[in-house]
Amino acid sequence: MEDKILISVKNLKKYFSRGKDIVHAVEDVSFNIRRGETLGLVGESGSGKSTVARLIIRLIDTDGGNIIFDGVDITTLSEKALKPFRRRMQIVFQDPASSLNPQMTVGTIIKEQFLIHKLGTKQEQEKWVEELLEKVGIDPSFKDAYPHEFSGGQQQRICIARAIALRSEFIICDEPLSSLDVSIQAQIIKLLEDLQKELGLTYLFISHDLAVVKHLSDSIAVMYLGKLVEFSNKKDLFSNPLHPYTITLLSSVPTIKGEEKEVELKGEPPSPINPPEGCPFNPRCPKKEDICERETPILEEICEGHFVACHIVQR
Amino acid sequence: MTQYIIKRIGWIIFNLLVLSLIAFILIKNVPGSFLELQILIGQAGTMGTGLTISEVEKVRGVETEMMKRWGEDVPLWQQYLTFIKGLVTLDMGPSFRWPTQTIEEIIANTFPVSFTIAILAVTIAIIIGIPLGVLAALKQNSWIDYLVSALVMVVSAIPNYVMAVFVIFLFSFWIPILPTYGWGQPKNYILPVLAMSFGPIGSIAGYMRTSLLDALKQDYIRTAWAKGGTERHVIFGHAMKNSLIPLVTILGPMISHLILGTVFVEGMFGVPGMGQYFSQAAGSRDYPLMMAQTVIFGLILMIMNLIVDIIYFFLDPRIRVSRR
Amino acid sequence: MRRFLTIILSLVILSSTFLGTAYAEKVFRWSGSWGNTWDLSFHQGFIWVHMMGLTEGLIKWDKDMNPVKGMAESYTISKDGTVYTFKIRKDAKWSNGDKVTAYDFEYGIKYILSPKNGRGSFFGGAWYIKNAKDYANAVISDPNQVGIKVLDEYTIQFTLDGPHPDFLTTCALPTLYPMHRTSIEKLGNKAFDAGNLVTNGPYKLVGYTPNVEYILEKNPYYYDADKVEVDKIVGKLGGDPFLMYRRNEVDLINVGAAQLPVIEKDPILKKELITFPQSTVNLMYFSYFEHPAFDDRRVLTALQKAIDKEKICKFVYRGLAKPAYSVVTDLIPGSTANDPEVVEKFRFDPEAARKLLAEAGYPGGKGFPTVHFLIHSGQANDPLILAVKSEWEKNLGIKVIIDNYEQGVWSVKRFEIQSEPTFTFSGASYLYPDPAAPLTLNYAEGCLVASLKTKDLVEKVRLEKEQTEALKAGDEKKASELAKRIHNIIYTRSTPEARKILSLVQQAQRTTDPKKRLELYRQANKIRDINMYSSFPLVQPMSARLVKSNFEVPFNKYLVGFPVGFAYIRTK
Amino acid sequence: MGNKKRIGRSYWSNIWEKFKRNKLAVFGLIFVCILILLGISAPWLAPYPYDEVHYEAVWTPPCREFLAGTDQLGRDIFSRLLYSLRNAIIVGLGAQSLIVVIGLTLGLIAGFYGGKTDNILMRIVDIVYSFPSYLLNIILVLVLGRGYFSIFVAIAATGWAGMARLVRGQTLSTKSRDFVEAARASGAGNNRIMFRYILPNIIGPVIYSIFSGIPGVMLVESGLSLIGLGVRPPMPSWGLMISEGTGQFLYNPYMLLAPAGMLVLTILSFNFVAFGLRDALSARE
Repeated sequence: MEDKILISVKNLKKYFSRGKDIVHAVEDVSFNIRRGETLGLVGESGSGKSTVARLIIRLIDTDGGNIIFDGVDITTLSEKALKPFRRRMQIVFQDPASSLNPQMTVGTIIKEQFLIHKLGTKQEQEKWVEELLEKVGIDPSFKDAYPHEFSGGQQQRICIARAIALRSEFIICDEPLSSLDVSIQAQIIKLLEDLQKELGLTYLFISHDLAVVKHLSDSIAVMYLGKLVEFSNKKDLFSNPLHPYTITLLSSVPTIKGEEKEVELKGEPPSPINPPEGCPFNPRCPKKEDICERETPILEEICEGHFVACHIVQR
Repeated sequence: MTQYIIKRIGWIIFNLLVLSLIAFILIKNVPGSFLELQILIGQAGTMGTGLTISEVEKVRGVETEMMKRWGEDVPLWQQYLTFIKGLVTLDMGPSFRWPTQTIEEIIANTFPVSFTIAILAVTIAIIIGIPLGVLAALKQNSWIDYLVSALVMVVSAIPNYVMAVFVIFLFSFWIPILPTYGWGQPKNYILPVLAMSFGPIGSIAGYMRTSLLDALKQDYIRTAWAKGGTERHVIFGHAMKNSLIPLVTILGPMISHLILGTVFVEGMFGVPGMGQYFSQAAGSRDYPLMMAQTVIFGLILMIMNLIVDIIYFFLDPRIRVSRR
Repeated sequence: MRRFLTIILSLVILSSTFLGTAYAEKVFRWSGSWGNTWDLSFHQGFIWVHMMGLTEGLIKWDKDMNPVKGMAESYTISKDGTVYTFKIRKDAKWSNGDKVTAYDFEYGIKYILSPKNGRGSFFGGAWYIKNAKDYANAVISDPNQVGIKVLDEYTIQFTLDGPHPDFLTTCALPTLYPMHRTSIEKLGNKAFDAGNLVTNGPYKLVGYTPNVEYILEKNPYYYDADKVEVDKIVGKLGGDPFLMYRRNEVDLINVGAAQLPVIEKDPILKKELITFPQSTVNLMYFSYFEHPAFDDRRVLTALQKAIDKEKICKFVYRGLAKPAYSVVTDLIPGSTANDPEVVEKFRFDPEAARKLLAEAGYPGGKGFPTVHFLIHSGQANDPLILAVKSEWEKNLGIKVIIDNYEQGVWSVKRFEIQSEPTFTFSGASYLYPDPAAPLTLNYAEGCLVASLKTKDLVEKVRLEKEQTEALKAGDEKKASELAKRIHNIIYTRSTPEARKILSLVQQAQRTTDPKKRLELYRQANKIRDINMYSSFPLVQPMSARLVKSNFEVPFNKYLVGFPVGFAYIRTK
Repeated sequence: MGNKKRIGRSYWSNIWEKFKRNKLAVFGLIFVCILILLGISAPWLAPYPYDEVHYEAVWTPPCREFLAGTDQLGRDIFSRLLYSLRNAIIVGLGAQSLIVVIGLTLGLIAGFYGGKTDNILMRIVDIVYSFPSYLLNIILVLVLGRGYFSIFVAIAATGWAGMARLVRGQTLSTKSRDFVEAARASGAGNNRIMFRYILPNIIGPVIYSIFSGIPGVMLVESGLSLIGLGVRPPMPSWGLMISEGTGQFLYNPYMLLAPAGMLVLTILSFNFVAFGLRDALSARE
């Protein structure tokens, strides 16, 4: 069972300082992703999802906790020691336009991956680039075009091609769809699914859109104000959401039947600079009790594989 | 805000110390000395034939007597400390070149003149430059725009010392209505201010044009149009206001630049300002004055920047938020 | 647009009212002089204004430049010509009403001599006074040893180091001026500010704005105040003089060759133009360097003969100069500037010059070292320097490089030992028409130095530098030893002709018979002009002035063309 | 993406397209090229050496023999203008390259590494920024002596701060763009990121700043020559020629108009290029 887990995150912490204030961006986040599966990470903007992604891929350093990739703790590895792992995990960003270097042709952008890791000969690299472009559905003859000459969907395909260029096992998709039109979104989802099947990829799929996550994920983690509030497999979460925040999130997902019960969130999410005492969700929680303002709930397993951080539910 | 200003003032003091130290080291390494130049001038004016080198050598022998008076015999670090002490206590002693005046007096006499001229020039530039810029922006791509843009570019490319010659010939020779030279009467201000305002007119008009064009493209302006605001209201109420704010940032450096960048204009019109004093102080190795002027001008520059930042802070709500 | 026109129009009206106001008093405005302080001890710029109207010595010059009694009522000269006793006139007053006394003269002269005060290189007649030079050079520190003695409040006596007939004339020069003791002791530096400056001449200083202008007003306490016609003198210190003159903002300006064509075309200006010779010679001289070529008389003669001075004067100066063949102008009695032998020796003759150069071993300039002209930024546009360069390059085939330095840097560089032959440029002006004005004893000693071979000169400079070091280190013994060696070089290695000049001058200074004296000076001048090579006289410029026709200004040929005195300006 | 569309139009060719649309800018660029060519070939183009004296022809107004007239020594003003142009271009390009080298290096380091390095470097930039550059230029030229190199150094000593600030800002904003993060996530080293990802993307504003800075440098040089601290006479410079010409405007106006006109023309054409470049860089497609 253990060996199936590809990446495991334990008590991840990240604080940013802004002047004298400290922003609690990520606080005690833990989860596992099994090989070949997809974890959906949902939450409002500012909840720390993207920070988690950047922490895992070591774009920023953690302030606590561990990241274990395929049994190796990569949390504090030096950039040099990290290089072999860089090959094995990749990231796809939200805005494809800005994640492609405008000064390079798309062919070069993909080729860079081989150059960085010194793989293959020149001819091989060219061949690989063409194969990859074909794989993500771009005519390889366009490899000498520049990113700005492509549409948003095509650009995102190029990003995906870059991400799989090194045959990485683990790919973080940081809201890859949110800047695309709905019709294009479906195509990209299809592409991601196909690639997963074909290459056996493991995804961390970050989104604020539960509907997309529901479609793609095997398990789902819900974040609120830097904390994980619920973590479960997809089926359990959607059939039996436990945390009040998850319930409100789910209620806003439009379903095909149109039976939408509105549970409105009160107010704005609080500032991560001065998170509220106790449960971070307490100022907006419809079921708030006294204890919620005093003690911070801990993520606990309520039933098999279903974790929740809520005093009310845990009782 | 108060805290911010205090912090900035702290940095200004630190920067001034660094500046004064650098200036001191540099100035002390300038070849030549005041005394040697004195001898040179004395020679050039009188019976200095080339043959009396031995005479000059003899005069050089008594240098030390002379230097004692200026405190040149003391070690360098002590000189620096003396200078700093003088700066702090506003007692910097007499200048070499103008021995009857103390440095405080020179600065107290010349700074207001330079400052007034700079402020007047900038005021004129604002009065003329802003309407020109607005006109060009509103009639974008019309012949008016092209004319104004061309004018702006040409005018800002002509250095003020050339402008000075042109205005002198225009207003006191071909149309003889103003005196070419002198100081003390209001009419003496007209030509130097005019000569110095052309450059700023160009840059202000150009700046205004681009920033107004930018502002007119912004969403909130479109919204204002959409809401059915009148043209006048949209342009003057919204767009102008927002494009004027960045203008503040160029005014500060502009004024401080004009205060000292006027050596030639001063000489041409007989303006008793700071610029000539400095270039003459440098030319005659008047060390105390060179030091004092460098530091004081640095101070002016920094205070100008601070004032601009404070004004900007009050004008632009966005900055206020981001700076807490 | 209409508003704009209105503004212009009102400006016109406004300014014309300003211009329209007529002066009740007579004002003479001129563009001239320069300087930064009215302290006489600084010897620069404003001392000439002192001389022309602010302060008056025991002797003053009349408008034809003859020495006449100024502050002195009478004077006596001892038989041997070394003791001068002056009686000061009783009605002499300072501009604040105080009496002018002998103590003021003593104070003033010692103030100027004192090494503690400001310093220039010009000392005029003060140098003749016994021990004055040593006191000024800090060799002796007791001012009482200087040969000035106050006999009573109105009598002052000078003891000279020899008979100097020109001492009387030099009494009109600023180094022998009185200074107002009480105000200087009370106010210190501030005593030299406008308003505070106490003067005894026909004018007093009422306003001074550095870099802009100064204003003099008639001094009511001046004994001869009735004869002073102009009430106010305004000196402008900047601007474009020619423009100011044409705008009627000044009454007197200097003009140069550039303006001449315009002036000649304009009938009014042409009438207002005054040109007169000036006792200045523009010359070039050696810096310190070592090169055998420049010890060779043939080379030096060739260099002089290769400069077409006539042509330079005609075209570059537009006739406002004449060729100079002597460093002493023909305005000085005893000058040999026009001596046919001298002129013939250095007259322009490119053929002869080339031949001389070839004889010396440099045919066609081949093998001749590159010559440098060490000039300062103030000389950057001096046409003369470029003309000499062009003449030498064209006529001799030698290469000239102009090294242009900022003035302060230049003042250091020109006393350094150069690695290649180097010339500097200067002008020599003589302040009064006396043969001794150019040929002082100092100058004669300078002739010794100038006649040294280049390598001896360099050695001398090296030793002098060592001597300065030794003095700084306090090694008196070494310094005096070095001084002996320097003296040795000067007196043993200099040419016999130079030593002859020295002895002639020494003789002349001891002579009281004017005719004999003049003859001695003439001989000295001629020897120098024919034999001394380290300085090349180039041109003798003329002065050109524009003066408004309602003024009559007598000019001083000996003081770079300033008015002789403001008191002599007459209005028409 | 339609197949009809030509592909492979790089970022730069795009900017060039936009730049070409601005006629004034293209005109300016052509003129700048001509000026630079003229400057380079001054020794061959000039009809006379810049210091050749023609006594017989002093103060000749423009004529066939002397295209722009002669000065007080009969030196050909046209030749002197060409040499001045050459000097102005040498000073402009030389000082700007020094500014770019210093400013780019320090700005890149500060922006890229951030943290303490950035703090210290930006503090230095702040100090230099508050220096009275005009005064320091004078003092520096006095200390270093006259000559091209000291003018470069004097101008660059105070001028680099602006460039460093610009580069730092651009580096900071480029550094946080996703393609840099992506490259880092792929394991690209610091050098690779700096030179292949950040530098090409900030070079646009840097080039704009170079072009817009050249006129300023030329003006500083002519200002220095005006007070006798520019390039060494008799080597001509516009500032020197202007200062010679101002006193003569009344009777020999060409002596002022020729150098002043050339100065203005050169500054204008550089400005046109700079403005065109700015518009082309700022326009988003």
